[in-house]
Amino acid sequence: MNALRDLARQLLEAGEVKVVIGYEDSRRGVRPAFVSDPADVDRLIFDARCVHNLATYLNPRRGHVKRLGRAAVVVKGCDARAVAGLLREQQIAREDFVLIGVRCGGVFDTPDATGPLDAASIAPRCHGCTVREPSLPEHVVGDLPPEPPVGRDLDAEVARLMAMPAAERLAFWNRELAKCVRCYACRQVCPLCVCERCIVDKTQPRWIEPSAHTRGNLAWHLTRAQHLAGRCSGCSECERACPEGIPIHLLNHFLAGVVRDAFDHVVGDDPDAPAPVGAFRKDDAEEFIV
Amino acid sequence: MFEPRIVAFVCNWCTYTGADLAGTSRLPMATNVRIVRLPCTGRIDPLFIVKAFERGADGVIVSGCHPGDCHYSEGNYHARRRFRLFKELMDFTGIDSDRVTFSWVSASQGQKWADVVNGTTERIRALGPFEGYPGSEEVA
Amino acid sequence: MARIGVFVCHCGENIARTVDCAAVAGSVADHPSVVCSVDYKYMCSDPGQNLVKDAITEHGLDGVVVAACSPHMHLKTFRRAASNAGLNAYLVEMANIREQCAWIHPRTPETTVKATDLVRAMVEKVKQNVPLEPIRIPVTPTALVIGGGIAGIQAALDIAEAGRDVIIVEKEPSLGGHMSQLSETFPTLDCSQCILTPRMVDAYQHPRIKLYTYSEVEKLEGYIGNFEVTIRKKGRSVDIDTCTGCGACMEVCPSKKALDEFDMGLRTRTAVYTPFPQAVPNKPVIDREHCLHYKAEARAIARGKPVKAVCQKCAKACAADAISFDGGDELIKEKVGAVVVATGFQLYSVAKDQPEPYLEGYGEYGYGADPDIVDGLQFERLASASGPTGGKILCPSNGQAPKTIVFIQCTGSRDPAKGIEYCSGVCCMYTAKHAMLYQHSVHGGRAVVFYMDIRATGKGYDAFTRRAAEESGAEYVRGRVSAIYRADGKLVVKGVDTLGGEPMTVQADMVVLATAIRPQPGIKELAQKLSISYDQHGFLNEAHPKLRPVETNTAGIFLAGCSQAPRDIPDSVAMASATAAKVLALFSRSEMEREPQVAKVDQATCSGCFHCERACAYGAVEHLEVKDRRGNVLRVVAQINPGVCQGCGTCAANCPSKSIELDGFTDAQVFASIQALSL
Amino acid sequence: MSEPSNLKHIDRAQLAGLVEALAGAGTAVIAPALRHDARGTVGYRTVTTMADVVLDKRPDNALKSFFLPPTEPLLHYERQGKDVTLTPVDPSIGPRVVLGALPCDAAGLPIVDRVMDWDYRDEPWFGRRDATTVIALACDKADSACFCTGVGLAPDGASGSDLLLVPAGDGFLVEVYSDKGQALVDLHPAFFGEPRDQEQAQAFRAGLGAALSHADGLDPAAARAWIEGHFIDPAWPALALSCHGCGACAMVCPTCHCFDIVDEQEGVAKGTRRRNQDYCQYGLFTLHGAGHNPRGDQGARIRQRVSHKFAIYPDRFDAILCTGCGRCSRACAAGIDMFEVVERLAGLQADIDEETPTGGDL
Amino acid sequence: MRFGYYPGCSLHATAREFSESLLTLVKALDVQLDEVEDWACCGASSAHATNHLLGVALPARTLAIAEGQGLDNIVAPCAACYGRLAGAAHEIEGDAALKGQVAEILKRPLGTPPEIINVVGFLQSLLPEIQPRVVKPLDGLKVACYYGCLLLRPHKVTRFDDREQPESMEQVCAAVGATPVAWNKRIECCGAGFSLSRTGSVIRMGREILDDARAAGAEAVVVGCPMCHSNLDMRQPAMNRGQAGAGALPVLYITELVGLAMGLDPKAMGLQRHYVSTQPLLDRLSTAVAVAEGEVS
Repeated sequence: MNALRDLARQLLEAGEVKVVIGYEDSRRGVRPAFVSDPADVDRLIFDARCVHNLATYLNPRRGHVKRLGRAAVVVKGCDARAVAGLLREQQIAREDFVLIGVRCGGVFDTPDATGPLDAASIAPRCHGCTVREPSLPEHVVGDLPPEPPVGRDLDAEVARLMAMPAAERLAFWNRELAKCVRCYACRQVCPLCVCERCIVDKTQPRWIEPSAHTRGNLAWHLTRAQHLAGRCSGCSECERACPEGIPIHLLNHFLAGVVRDAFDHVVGDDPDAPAPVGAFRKDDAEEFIV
Repeated sequence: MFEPRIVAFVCNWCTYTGADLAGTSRLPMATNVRIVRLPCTGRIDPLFIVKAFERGADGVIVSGCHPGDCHYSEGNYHARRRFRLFKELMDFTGIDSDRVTFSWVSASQGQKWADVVNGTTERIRALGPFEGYPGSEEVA
Repeated sequence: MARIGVFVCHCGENIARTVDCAAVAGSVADHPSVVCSVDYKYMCSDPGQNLVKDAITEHGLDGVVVAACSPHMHLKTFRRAASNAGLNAYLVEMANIREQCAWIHPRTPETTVKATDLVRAMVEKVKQNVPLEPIRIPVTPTALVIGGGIAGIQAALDIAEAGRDVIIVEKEPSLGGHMSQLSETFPTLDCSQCILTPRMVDAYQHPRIKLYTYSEVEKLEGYIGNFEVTIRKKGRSVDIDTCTGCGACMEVCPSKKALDEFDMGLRTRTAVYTPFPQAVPNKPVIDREHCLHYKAEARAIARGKPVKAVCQKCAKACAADAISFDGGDELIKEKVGAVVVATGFQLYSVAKDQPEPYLEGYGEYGYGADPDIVDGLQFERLASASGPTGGKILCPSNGQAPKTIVFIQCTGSRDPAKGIEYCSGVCCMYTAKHAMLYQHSVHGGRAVVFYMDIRATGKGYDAFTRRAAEESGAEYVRGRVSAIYRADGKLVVKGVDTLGGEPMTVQADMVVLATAIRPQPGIKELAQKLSISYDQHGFLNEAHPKLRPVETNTAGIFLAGCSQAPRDIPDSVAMASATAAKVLALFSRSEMEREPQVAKVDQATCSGCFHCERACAYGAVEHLEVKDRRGNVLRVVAQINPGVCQGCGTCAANCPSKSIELDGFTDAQVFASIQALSL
Repeated sequence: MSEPSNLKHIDRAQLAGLVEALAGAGTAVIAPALRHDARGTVGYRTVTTMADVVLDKRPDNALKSFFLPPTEPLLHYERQGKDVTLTPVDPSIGPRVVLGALPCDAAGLPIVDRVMDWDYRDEPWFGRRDATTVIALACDKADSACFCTGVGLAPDGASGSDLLLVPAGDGFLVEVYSDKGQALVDLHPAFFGEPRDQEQAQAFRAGLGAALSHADGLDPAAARAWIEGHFIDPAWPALALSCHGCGACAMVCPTCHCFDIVDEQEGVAKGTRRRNQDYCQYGLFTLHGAGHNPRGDQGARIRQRVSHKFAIYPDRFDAILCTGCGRCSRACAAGIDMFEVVERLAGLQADIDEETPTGGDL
Repeated sequence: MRFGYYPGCSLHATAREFSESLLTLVKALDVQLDEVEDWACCGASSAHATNHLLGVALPARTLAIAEGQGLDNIVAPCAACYGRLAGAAHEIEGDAALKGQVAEILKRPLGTPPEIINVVGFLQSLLPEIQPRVVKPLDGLKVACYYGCLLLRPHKVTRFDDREQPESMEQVCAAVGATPVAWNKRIECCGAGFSLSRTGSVIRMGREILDDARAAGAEAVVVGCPMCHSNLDMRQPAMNRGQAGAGALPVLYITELVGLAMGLDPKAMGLQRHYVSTQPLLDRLSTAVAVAEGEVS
């Protein structure tokens, strides 16, 4: 924690950055913090409640954050994947920001969690984590905490769904998507939803109906998932942000599996790694095509 | 007997020409299929398919040049990846992906086009009308 | 509010037999925005077309749908008719109710319903059509020809003769390419130099041909009609204009150890040299690897010592004072409208070290290390009057005429074990030629040819190979050679006669390997500079193997000769002329016209993720910087070059925010069709 | 707080009976219940049996959605030949009863009534309001996000309720606050007994304040004063930094009532005009057709939301557009805490007041 | 150093000297060879010719045992054994289905098979140990290194340095002071497969090999394969018969040659077992050494 604060202080005092985007405690759990004054760096903390993916504040849509000037962002290994995605798609330039990597022992599902980090409370994204030691950031602080407990495995949830008869699966998703009120929290919180004008807001023509009926909701969520296929960094912030508790991230996770199996690609934190989007292999499987 | 509505999105160079060939060869086909001509399967966004279903289609056919034959050399490879994601996603959300036929039909495969049209029509007829949008009008 | 006209064609009985055309026209009549809907027997006939034209003026139509045959058949017809009547051609669409309706369905109500649906859908689409103008791209009527071999020369001459400017870039000091190394040519056995040299001179002296020898393509930018090429002119140290080509420099040059490339290493040359006596231009260059001065200079620089003048005998010997050791490479920019790639070939080598990981040498032939094992081109030099032996075929090892000579075809070619599965095409023919040349040169000598098949498909080719086998008495043995080694001063060639079913051993004095034809070294780098594709062997890919054999997928770049695949001289020349025809067609107008079916980016909503760029097979997507008044870059967005875009629309489908529209097949048009079709 | 016009008692068995009776008679019963979804969330939904009802958890969605749905069709249009036919959707619905509403949700309804009956009377809204009888349940589920007491409401307040239930003995004390409420009681006398165990109800009520102590002394008036004086102030963009600009807060808010009108094409020249809930935190909300956006950044948007609730609406309709339910704070992925925001703004005003002492002639 | 060891049948019978020389050699180098317990026939020549599955399963059994024994490599001096073991390892590694089938047959789990090492590779890897121990440099003894076929083929299995122009035997011989001659029949077939069925052909083929070695001036032929050895040694009298000037050409196992250079006891290495006497060669060497040591003047 001190290493984090010291580094933040140095960066601010040296004028290397104008703001440090990290985490702070509050009466209702941990939340994102924007520290511009070296005197305030002691607000910064990092612990297992720091579930937010702060990479989203590097998203070029965040004009009001951009205006603060050069930022240093605190990222976990998994968050760095999203940063890599933004770099890969030329949305941000590496020299325009600083990354403060934090060694991570797993995070809770919610930022106001209390009690021990256990199988029940740990975020699914931590399952089989390979990036507890971030590699992309130029600074990495903190000691590597012990192995996190094994929690929910989304592969298992996907498998459970796929095991259902199609009709049941359809019912499941209809039930979930019927709750969607189209607040677009899923999109707004997503570090990789970078579109200047989201397709759902295009009116000429209007491919995706903006109304919160199953027609519009299905079109929206199918499209959203496809647009993130091969790009989604797996932070599942979309699901955390959803006020209706829709398991949105299952769709992303499912497609990540498809991309892995069919396109032999896993989203990592190497900005120079080729993306499967807009790419192909001549021998891509096509057993579904007659 | 239930007569399904089927929309076909086909590329201009291979499948559309193949469909023309089927015509000049007078190959009998079900009347259920309506073709939308596009330059290339690469142009086809899965939203075309979604929209067709929203508008009441019971089935969709997507067809283009065989790999390696694309008039634009690579369009169908890109399309193939797009369709893979969409097809898997349909299955995952429980929408019967049997309602969509993905096929490669070359300009010389009039007979294959006829088979695709008739086969798909029979299959969709067996599946019955598409009812993927329960309660679209329901108010909370 | 749109005003659409619908014209339903009976096509005689072709459509009317199964579709109730009147009913179609009738039911579409009250479709929103349809202001006139008629049916007629032959819409494509003059009266039919007039029907359309008149309706356009009478009803002030801003959209026309012709329900008839396939658009592939008559769309152009009706678009022309419309524009004659003053309606933009691209406001016309066709509903295909013949091939895709009338001809495949019986006469039932459903058939007519389907026809009506197809028409409605087209009406809905055409409502979304916008007037388009064909794209006009200015063309720089100058051609760049890469490679000064026979293919390059032929293409250049054809284009220049038609009155267009040509720039030839040749990496060697002289024009001529491999053909200039050949002794005689099949199937006529006329002297290669004799037929080639005049062409070389013509090209050199042609007022419309600019020649860059000892030069290479550094970079190519732009697109069809508007390329800019950067040419690296390698420092030749001999001023080509003042040099008289007297050759005095070569006489005094003390460095004589450089292997002579032109003679395939069968003899050595001086450091200052012209590749061969008939070189064009006949002006020497200094080979800096072997020149004593440049070697000394390199050493000095390496050791950080001052550079001193060493040797320079040639400069002193040069009466014209044409030699200078100061100049280095020079970069020159030229504007061209089209490019012909004629970079030719190299021979596969049987040596142990191979340039590509997938290639393997011939250990069983001792990796060709024996001086008397030569390849086809070396044999050409041995047989050539201008060659190291003055045209006498002699063993390199001892200068004796080979009493027995073995020719082995398909060395490398058609041998997947060595990494090359393709047929090199020319070997059957030149081996037959070699056998004949040998018989002419060494009387009573024995020539054995090991072959897999004889592929002699050209005009007069089969007769030629028969002559070799039947008249000049070469022994043709159908079979492969398993080993070559030297014993008792002879080359022991162990092979099998598959027709006789016997293994056989030949005690030979010389072995000639008809080694496979491979593309030039550096072809892949060049292809990347030109952004054209190549196959796993590096041969450049044509746009279509049958219908567009000399075009590439990059508009304005064409292929001739062995750059595309193994070719013999007649094929290379034919291809070259074909490229010339393509280039001249392109140059025939000061502006190119292209169908305006191209993609456009909405820069207001583009977020610059460049999925479009990744998906574009043509490199048509460019980066555009959006700046504020003060010139600060706000965003970088995509921009599509209409000259390069081919209109497939893959970018549009790949664009997550739907910020790309493909004219002719816009989202609005597709959307409208779907709305009409699915209900 | 207004006094109940009548008192009754209903035990749990009777309550169950009431639900069945209502449902049986074709009255839609809306109550907090398990939504049987993947995450086992609780929300207001239509139920047919007490077994589904969950009274000890706070529903995630806002009761508002049953009066101003996320989406509702207004009319269908179709063009044939030259003429267009419009078919309005009839807003009137059958009778409904909301059972176990949170007092803060119930309280939102009369607040929104004011704007819905302002320049014209919003028929769909009042159609549903009139058809619905609201039975609230005194609330002991307060958490740190809650601050109803801070905006002048109470966990056992009856604003917006026709009947208020307060736990008492084997059931609930039923307080009647409206004719509509009385009518329901009269219609189903079998399920309502004479009031008893009232002292237990009293005790229950007495215990509710503790969980809300943090909201004591919240001064929305001071916040309003500051807002009215600081349209331009660095506090706004600072507040917006972490905001994701989504509509979660508005969607779950019992008082946010903005909507958008869209036409959805459903074939050739036909479609439906719909009213969809909209939300001011999202950039497109005020984006003009010409491309100008008066609320160009998140600071302006968050200022709008807070100002609207605590200054503009009070100014125009004499009511704070907030019931302190805390849903926005719970829903916010960026941890923006509405209670804290109001407290902060009020604090800023307090600082100003200290700097400028009042009284004392010169 | 320790290696796994698979003698195979030849080294217990026709090629005892091969086994003896190898074991003497490793003893001198204190390299330990752990013999695979209960090893079975490699199946050479008969098994794979009759039944492919059997041809794989037989050696696979040995591999499985070795693996169970914790051996991560096996030295298989006999070229045929080497070929079969390496071949089986290659096949089951490349074919999961086959692997399962074989495991089923053997009722043993099959993991990663041990690395199979041929005698030449084995000696090559030991050169750092060998060279310091060379006490009787071979005084440029001209040797013809004869590879035969089994060490080299199939290349994808053996990965021997170069299937057509191998060098490793020459390298080993040169390293211990012999002078490998350049000759042409190094990889020619010796005909062992037909040793009994078409002896005539074998005699002819062997003769051509020996003649070429003599022509190149070889004083001995060096081999790494019992089949080659039995052919060229046992049948040499027949091969030389009626050949003017065809002096007897001793055929040494490469292990014997290296052993001699290290001054190991020829008897211990079984040099007396050869059909073509090795005595003249041994004499020639000892004098050479003597001269070198200046004992005789």
